[in-house]
Amino acid sequence: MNKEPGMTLIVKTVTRISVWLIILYGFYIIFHGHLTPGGGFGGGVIIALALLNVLLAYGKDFTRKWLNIKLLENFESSSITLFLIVGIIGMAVGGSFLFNFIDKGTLFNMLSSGTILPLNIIIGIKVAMSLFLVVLALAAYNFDKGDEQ
Amino acid sequence: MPIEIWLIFILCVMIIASIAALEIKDILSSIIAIGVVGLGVSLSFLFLQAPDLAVVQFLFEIFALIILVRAFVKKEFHQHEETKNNLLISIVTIVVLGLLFLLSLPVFQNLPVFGQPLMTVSEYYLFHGALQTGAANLVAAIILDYRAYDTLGEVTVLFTAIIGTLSILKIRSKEKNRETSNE
Amino acid sequence: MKIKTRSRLVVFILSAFVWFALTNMKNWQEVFVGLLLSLLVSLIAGQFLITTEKTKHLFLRILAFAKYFLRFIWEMIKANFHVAYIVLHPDLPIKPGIVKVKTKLTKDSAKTILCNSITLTPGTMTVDINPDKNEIYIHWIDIVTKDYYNIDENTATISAKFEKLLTEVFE
Amino acid sequence: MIVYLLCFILFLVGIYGILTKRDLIKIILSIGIMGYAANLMLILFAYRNNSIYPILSEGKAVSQMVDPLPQALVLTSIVIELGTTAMLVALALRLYEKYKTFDITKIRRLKG
Repeated sequence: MNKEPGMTLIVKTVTRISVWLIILYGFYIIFHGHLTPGGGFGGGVIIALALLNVLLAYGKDFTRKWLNIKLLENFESSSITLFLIVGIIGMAVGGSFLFNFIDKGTLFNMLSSGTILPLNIIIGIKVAMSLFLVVLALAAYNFDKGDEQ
Repeated sequence: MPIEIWLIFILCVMIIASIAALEIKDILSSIIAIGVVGLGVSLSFLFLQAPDLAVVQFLFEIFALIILVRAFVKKEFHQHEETKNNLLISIVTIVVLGLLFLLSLPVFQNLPVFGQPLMTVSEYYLFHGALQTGAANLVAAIILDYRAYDTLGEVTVLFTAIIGTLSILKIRSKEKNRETSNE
Repeated sequence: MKIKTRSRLVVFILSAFVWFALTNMKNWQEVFVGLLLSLLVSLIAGQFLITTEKTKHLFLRILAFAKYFLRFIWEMIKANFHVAYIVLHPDLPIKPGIVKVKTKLTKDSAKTILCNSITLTPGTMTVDINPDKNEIYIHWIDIVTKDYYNIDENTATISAKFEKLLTEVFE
Repeated sequence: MIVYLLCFILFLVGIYGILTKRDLIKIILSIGIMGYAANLMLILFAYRNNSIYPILSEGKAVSQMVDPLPQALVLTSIVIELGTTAMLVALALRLYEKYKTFDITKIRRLKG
């Protein structure tokens, strides 16, 4: 009876109300990776799951309208270059690749531990974007004809 | 209760679930059984004092299940007929693997006892990690400071795998579209 | 102000509150990063939270929601006892079936809360919802109404008690 | 010791699946099982009796922490595992599109 894409109204509304909270929690996990369990890998997957939640609830057309897919692909590809750039700056400043060149800060502070925080953020972006793009490609893959729409 | 008994229990559940995953005919049930194995791994990480890994394993398990279900559940794959030599192959494989198990027993006897690891490199990381990197989470300190080069390689592998997946899913279909448009 | 902008603003404030609850607020670095991330979150996913115009004062609505919540807890306790009676009874006096219920609520969130309340009360469960006709399909473990197809009677038995209070909250 | 052996048995179950099963899906799942067993084995080597997790906080002694090095290695391994699983899934889908089956013996017969 439900002609429009995606799931029922209940799922849509709950997704609508809760998606910002999931994304915020993913950012929390990423940004506290050097203080608490978690880090770039776990937080990235949480963000990817939040986006996937919207994809499953609303269908792929809505998601393509909401997110700029080209931008996400560019983020995904450029994050690894950012990682390399951090490493090369370390080489220029400290003499070795991926040298921890930023000030260490105080222990248990948010902005501490030098390059660990930026690298965590880069890995988080990388993991989130790549996993979401894989699922988006799988969703766009038409299973009946074995061909992409 | 000592941790070893918990681990033995979880591992037995995991072995049973993995055998079930391989032997069940229905594909959805077998994917869910794999989920049981993954959650067992996550739980054992929690018992083994690795909360970092437990979080990551749990989340990645969910994601792997979503990918597998999305890809395979609609497929009509359950009609593969059993051949006669299938049973023979299974028996031979089990015998060979049992021999492998027996032959590798001496190796396991030479390993350090469970609960008393060799801590040669790690002692250095544990005692100097917080001062040298400024990170409270020593696992993050090792991943992104001491062994950041490893992580770079790992990110490269992930990048390559994802690019490969996307191109496998996309490029062929473009060729097909061109063929159909030419026709 | 446009609805999307207002929604983004609300998400920004809520995210900042959540962040401060999760972290230590005395540290200025946490506050700084938290505000930055709240801005980012509200830019990415802020447009979803609010989709309709404001109708009533927020304080009145929260008061009405508290009232609704107490009523809901009371209904849940009653339904729990009923289901426990059914389970413990030796004859198992059930009469299961799927019935149709009409609702007058217009907002999506109001409908969602109604459906979730029906699901959370033991004995009834929302199966599907038809947003165009405002009909909810409910699986009922023990149908007490005489006529299954009588929508008005079903509505009066199942959802009227929630709907009156929800109207106060949302409309 | 017995924990190691059980973990090894889990690994052998994965090998058994790869060698005997004819469904591509089952083979992918077997590779996943082998990955789980390998990860778990590394973490089992790292455990220390009566120890705590390797994250500093107030009142935690450094000398009582588990070995953080295998944990760091396994963390990257889990991520790579998911990437390879996704790639295998994509390859299996392409094979299904071409041969209309997941049975590897039939795929071999249809070669050429």
